[in-house]
Amino acid sequence: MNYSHVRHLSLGLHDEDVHELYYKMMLTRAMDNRFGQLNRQGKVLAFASCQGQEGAQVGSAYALAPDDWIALSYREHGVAITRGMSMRDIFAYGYHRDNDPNTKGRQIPGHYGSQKLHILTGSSPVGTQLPHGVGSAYASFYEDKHEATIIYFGDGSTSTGDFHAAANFAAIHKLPVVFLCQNNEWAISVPTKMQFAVHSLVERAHGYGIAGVQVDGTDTLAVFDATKQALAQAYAGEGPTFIEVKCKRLNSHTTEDDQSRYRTKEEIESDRPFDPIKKFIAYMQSADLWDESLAKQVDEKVNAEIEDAQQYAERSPTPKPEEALTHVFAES
Amino acid sequence: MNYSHVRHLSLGLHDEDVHELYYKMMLTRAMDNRFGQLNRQGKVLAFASCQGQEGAQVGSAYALAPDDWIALSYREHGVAITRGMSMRDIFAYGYHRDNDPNTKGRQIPGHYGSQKLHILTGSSPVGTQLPHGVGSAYASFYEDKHEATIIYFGDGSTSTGDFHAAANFAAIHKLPVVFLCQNNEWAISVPTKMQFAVHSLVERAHGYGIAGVQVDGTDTLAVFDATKQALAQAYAGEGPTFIEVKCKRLNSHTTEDDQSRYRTKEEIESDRPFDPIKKFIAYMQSADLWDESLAKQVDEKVNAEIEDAQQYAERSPTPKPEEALTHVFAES
Amino acid sequence: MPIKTLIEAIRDAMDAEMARDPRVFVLGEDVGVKGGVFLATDGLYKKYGMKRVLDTPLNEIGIAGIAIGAAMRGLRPIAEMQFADYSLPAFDQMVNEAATIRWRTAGELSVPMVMRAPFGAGVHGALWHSQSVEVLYAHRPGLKVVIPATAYDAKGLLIAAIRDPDPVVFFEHKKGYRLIKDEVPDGDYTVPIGKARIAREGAELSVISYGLMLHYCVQAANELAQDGISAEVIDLRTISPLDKEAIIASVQKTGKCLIVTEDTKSFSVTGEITAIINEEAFEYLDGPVMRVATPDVPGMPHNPEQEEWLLPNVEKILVAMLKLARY
Amino acid sequence: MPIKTLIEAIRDAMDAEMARDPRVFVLGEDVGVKGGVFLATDGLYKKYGMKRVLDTPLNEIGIAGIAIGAAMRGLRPIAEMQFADYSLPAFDQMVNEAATIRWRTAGELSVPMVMRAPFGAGVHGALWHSQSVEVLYAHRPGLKVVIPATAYDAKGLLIAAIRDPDPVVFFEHKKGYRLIKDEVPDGDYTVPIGKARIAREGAELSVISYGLMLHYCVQAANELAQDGISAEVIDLRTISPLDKEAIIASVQKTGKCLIVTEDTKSFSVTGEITAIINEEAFEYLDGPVMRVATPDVPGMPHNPEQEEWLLPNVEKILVAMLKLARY
Ligand SMILES: Cc1ncc(C[n+]2csc(CCOP(=O)(O)OP(=O)(O)O)c2C)c(N)n1
Ligand SMILES: Cc1ncc(C[n+]2csc(CCOP(=O)(O)OP(=O)(O)O)c2C)c(N)n1
Ligand SMILES: [Mg+2]
Ligand SMILES: [Mg+2]
Repeated sequence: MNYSHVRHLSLGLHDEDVHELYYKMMLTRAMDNRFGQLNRQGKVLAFASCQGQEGAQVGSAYALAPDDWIALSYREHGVAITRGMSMRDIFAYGYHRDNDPNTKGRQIPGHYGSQKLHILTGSSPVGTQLPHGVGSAYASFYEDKHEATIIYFGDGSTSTGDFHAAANFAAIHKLPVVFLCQNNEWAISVPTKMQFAVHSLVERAHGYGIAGVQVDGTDTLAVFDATKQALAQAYAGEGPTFIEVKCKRLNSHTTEDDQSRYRTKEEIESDRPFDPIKKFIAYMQSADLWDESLAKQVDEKVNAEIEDAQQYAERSPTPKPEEALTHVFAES
Repeated sequence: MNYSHVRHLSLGLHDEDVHELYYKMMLTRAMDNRFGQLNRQGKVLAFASCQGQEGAQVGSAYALAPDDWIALSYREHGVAITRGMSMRDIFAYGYHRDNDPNTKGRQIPGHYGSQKLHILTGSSPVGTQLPHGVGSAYASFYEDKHEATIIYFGDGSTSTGDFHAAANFAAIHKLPVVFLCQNNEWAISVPTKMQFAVHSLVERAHGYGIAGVQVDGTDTLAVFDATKQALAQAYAGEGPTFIEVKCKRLNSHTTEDDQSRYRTKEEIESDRPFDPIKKFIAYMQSADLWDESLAKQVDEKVNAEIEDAQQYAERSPTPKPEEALTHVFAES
Repeated sequence: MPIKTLIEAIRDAMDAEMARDPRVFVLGEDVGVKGGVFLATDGLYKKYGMKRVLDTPLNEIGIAGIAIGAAMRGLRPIAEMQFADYSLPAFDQMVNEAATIRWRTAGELSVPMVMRAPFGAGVHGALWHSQSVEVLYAHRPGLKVVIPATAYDAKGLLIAAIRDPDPVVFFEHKKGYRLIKDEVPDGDYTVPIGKARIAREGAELSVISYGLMLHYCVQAANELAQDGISAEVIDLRTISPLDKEAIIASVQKTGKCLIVTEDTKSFSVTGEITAIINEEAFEYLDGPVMRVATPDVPGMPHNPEQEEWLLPNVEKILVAMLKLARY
Repeated sequence: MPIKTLIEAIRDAMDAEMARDPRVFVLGEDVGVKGGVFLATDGLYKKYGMKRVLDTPLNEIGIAGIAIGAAMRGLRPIAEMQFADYSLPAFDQMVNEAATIRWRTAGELSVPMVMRAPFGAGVHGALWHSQSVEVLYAHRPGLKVVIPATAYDAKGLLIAAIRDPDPVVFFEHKKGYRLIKDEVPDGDYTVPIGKARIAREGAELSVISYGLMLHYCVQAANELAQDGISAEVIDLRTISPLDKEAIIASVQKTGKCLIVTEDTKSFSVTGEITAIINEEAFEYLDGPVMRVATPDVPGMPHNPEQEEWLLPNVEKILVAMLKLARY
C-alpha cells in the first residue's frame, strides 16, 4: 500500500517522532545562531556552524539505539543535541567553564565527549576519529555486543590516511560501523572537485568493498531511513555501510573563516534554499502535522532552553588556572 | 589478421626484443640466486628475492622510455637491471662497498637510486615512494615534459596512508603516473584476504577514479603490453593507470623470513609452476625463437657477468668508517 | 625602509622567490583562492596560477611526500602545513624520507624543499592550534629547522630556506603574524641559516630564545636594565643545526644562562642547549643554566585564563633573570 | 629462577596478561600466524585465536588509531609496531590523540593501551631498522615511555604497562632480544613505571643510561673499578616521566655525571637529563655533565664497519668515564 502521504509511518516513526525531530532541529539551529552571536560578542571564542546539516545530523542520530557509540569531529552539534546532551552542558562548554562536562573548558567548542551518551571525544585533527570509531566497533565485535558505532566526518576527511586505515579495516572484518559522511562540498575553501576525482564518495567506499548509499541531506527522513538500514546491517554482522549525505554548508567553515573570499555572493545565496528545516516543515504540512500554534510552542520551548542555558553558563565558574595541570595521567 | 603465433610482433616487439627480455630475466634470476647464496655465506647481509616477479618487473620496465622516471621499494632488482644498472654496480651495492653508486654501502640491498637511470631512491618504509612518484609526475606536468613516472609497490603497500594520498592526488590532476602493483599475495605473512576486502585491487583503483587493469604476472608480454598502453595514456595527459600484476612470491619475504612458519610445504610447492621464465621459454619455443645453443649462450653470458661482478665487488674497497659522516647536507 | 608584519614578510619572501625562480611553487590546504588561513599566500594564486599555488586534498602525508618527489626532480616546493600541529601526519615523510635522501644516496639525490607552518599559542586555539613541535624535527639530522623572531629575519631566512639545497622546516609564530612588525627591505636578500644573532648586548647573564618569546626576553632584559643588571639576549633563529659558537661565546662572556621556550619544558630544545653549554663552557658557569617554559601539559587549554597562566611571559622571564642574576 | 632472554620475557608478559585479563589483545603486522618478525608473539595466536592476536593491514595509523578506539571502550590493546622506525606514520595518533584524551576530557575518557616496538641498532639493519625514537614520544606529556634493560624488568615493566590506565610506549632493544639474559620469575609481577634503579653502586661518578647501552656502561664501570675508580650506574627504565629523584640523588653523591644513549646526540634524551641535573644539583657538580651517543647522522649505515664505528661501545664509554673522573 502507499504510505507516501504518511511517509514517516512507513519508516516506523510516529507523529510524536516527527515533532521531536522538528524540535531537535530547531533547537540545533537556535543554539547554532546563538553561538554565532556569542562569538561576535567575544564570549564564545571559536565555533563551527552546522547550519544546513541539521537534517544529516539529527536524522541520523535519531536512528541510533542508546547502546550505540558515536565518533565525531567538531561540527556535529545536532548529533550531541539529539543524543541528549543538555543545552546547559553545551553552553557551559561554549563558555569554557569549569562545569563543562565534555572538556572542562579545555577544548574549542564542538569536540563533544561523554561516557554517558556514548560519545567518544572529538578532536581537531581531521580524520583521527575514524580509526577510533572502528576500534570502538572492534570492541563491540570483540565482546559480542549488539552495538554499532557511527562515525561522523566530512568530505575532506575522506582524503586522510586515517580514513583509509579505518575504512579498509572495517571492511576486512565486517565490523558494525556506519560511516556517516556529510558531504557539504567544501574542505574549508577546497571544493570537492579538488579533493577527489570520483563523482560520488560511494565509489570511494566501493574501493574498500563497503556498501554505500547517497542521500539528500535536506531530507531528514531519508537520512533517518538510510541510517536505520545501515544499523540493521551492522547489528546483523553484515559489515559497514558508507552513507554519503549531500548537504550544503550554509555558513562559513568556522567563525575564523569568511567564505566570501572564495565564493561569489550568488553561489552562497544559491545554497540558501537547501535548508533541511524548511523542507521538514513542508513535510509536516503535507502530513498534517503542522500548525502555527505548534510552531510557536516549539519556538518558545527552544528559546527558553537557550536563555536558561546561557544564563547558566554565564554564572558558572571558570576553572582555576592551576587546574589545567590535572588529568595528565590517572590520579592515583 | 592473426598474430597469435607471433604475439610479440603484434606488440611492436622484434625477435631481438624477445631475446633481450629473456636475457634480462635470466640475468635477474641469476643475480637473485647468487645474492641468496652470498647471504648464506654472510657476504650479502640482507636481501629480498624477486623470484616469480621477473615477468612483472622486466616486462614493465622494458616498456619505459629513457626519459620516464621510476619510483620503487626494495624488491625490484629486475627493474634496475632492465633499466641498465650494471651487475658490477649491483654487486658493489650488495657488498656495501664504497663504489656502490646507489648508496655508498649505506642502505640494505635493493633500494636503488640513480639520476642517470631516472630511478628515485627507494627506501624501507613501505608506501613512501608512492607520493614521491606522484611528485615526480607533478614535476613532469609542471614543466610540460613528455614523461611518465612508474611507481612499483606491492599489495601490502595499498593499505598505507601514502598510497591513499598518492592515488587520490594523481587522479585529481590526471598526472602521468603508472601505478604498477605487484600483487604477490603476501605482505610478509599477511595474506591479501587479511589486507583488503575487495576481490581485485583494480576495484580499489576505481575508488579514486583511476583506470585499472589486472594482468597475469607470469605472462611477461602481457605485462609489457599493459604498461605500454598505460604509458601512452599518461603521455596523452589522460591520467594514471593502475596495473595489478598477479604473481607469486616464490621465496620467503626476505632472507630474514621463513615462509614455512606461515605456509604449508604444499602451498609453497603449488606456487612453483607460476614461473614467468618457464612461461617465457614456452613462448619463445612456440614462436621459434628458442634453441639450446641460444640458451647456452645466454647462460654463459649471464654467468660471466655475475662472476665478473662478484669479483669486482670483492676487490672493491669498503668505505672509510668516518665517511659515514658525509652528505648529511650539501657540502659547500 | 617600510615597516611590515611577520605575515607580510613571509608573503614577500615567497612572492619574490616565485618571481625569480620558476621552479618555486606552493602546495597545501587552502593556499590557493583563499590565500591560506592566515593569508600567507594571499594574492599568489591570482599572480602565479593554480600550478604554482596548489590547493591539495586534506592529507599531509601527500603534501610532504609529493613535495619530496617534486624536489628530487629539481623543483623547489614550499609545502604549507596549515598548522604545525597538523604536520605530524607528515612526520614520517619528513624525518624518514626528506631528512635521509641526500645522505642515503651519498649525494646522488637531494630534497630542496621547505615545509612551512604556523606554530605557537596565545590565540586560544587549544590543543591543536598552539603547539611547538620544533624539537621533534630538530632531532633528526638532515633537516634544518628555522624559526624567525622578526619580520626582517622572516623574509631573509625564508628566501635562504627556499634556495637551500636541503630540506628546511620553517615555523612562524601565529600570534606574531600581526604582532611582530619591523623594517623589511623591498627586493630580495637572505639571512644565513645556522647563525644566531645578538638581539640585545649585555654582560651579566645570557638569555637564549627564539620566536615570539624572544621579544618577551628583550622586554624583560630592558626592564632588568633599570635594576642595573645587564642581560644579553640571543635570538637563535635556527634551531637545528644550533649555532654553538654564538651560544658558547655569550655564556663565556656572562657566565650565566637562561633559556626560554614556549614549548612544554621536558624534552624541549632547552635540554640540548643546556647540554652544549655544559660540555663546552662548564668552567665559565657561575650558576645553573635555568629554563622558562610551559609546564608539562598534553595540550594548551582553550580557556584563556588557563592558557595565560601556563604560557611564559615577561614577568616570569624577569623573575627567572633576577633569580639567576642574584645566584 | 629460570634464565630467560629479553624476547622470552616480553612474550611471557603478554601471555600472562592475556591469560589473566580477557580485555587484553595484540594487534599489528605479522603478529598472528608468524608470531611477529622477532617472534615476540610466537604461540599466542594458537593459544588465544585471531580476535586476540590480530594481523592488521600495513597501516600504522590504523594500528594505533584502532587501538586507541578500543582502549577508550575499555579493552587493553597491545599495538605492536614492527620496528620503532615504522611507528612514525602513527605518530600523529599517538601524540595528538592517545596522549591527550584523558586530559582533554578531564578524565571522562582514557586510553589504557601499550604501543610496543623493537628499537636500536647493531644488526646492520641500516636507516629504518636501527632508530632510537624514544625522545620523540617522551616530548609529549600524556605518554609514558619505557625501555627495559633486563629480561626481569622487561616482563615486570610490560605487565605494569598493560595494566597502566594510560598509554605507554614500550621500546625493546632488538639486538638485546637474544643477547640479554637474566633470571625471570614465572607467573606475574610488576616493576613500577617511573622508577629508575641503581644497576651498580658507586661513589665517584654517575653513569646514566638505559636499554642495551646500560650493559655496556656496567661493563665499563667494572673495568674502571680495576683502576680504582668507583662508578655508579643508573638504569633509567622509564624515559618519561623521568625519575628525577634517582638522578639527582646519584649526582649529589658523586658530583659527576656521564649520560649514555644509542640515539644520535643532538636533541636526544641526554639533553633533558643534563638540564634537570643543572637545575636541581648544580652546586654538587664537580665537572661538566658529559655525553656518549651516536654522532649526528640521518640514519645508521648498513655497512657494518661504519655502523660499529658510529655506535657507542664499552671502550668509548670507558674513555669518557676516565676523562670525567680525571676532570
Ligand atoms: C590533519 C588536519 N589537517 C588540517 C586541518 C585544518 N582543517 C580543519 S577543518 C578542515 C576541512 C575539513 O573538511 P571536511 O572534512 O569536509 O569537514 P567540514 O569542515 O566540511 O565539516 C581543515 C583542512 C586539521 N584540522 N587537521
Ligand atoms: C611503514 C612500514 N611498516 C612496516 C614495515 C615492515 N614491512 C616490510 S615489507 C612489509 C610487507 C610489504 O608487503 P608488500 O607491499 O605486499 O610488498 P612485498 O614485500 O610483498 O613485495 C612489511 C610489513 C615497513 N617496512 N614499513
Ligand atoms: Mg566538508
Ligand atoms: Mg606483497
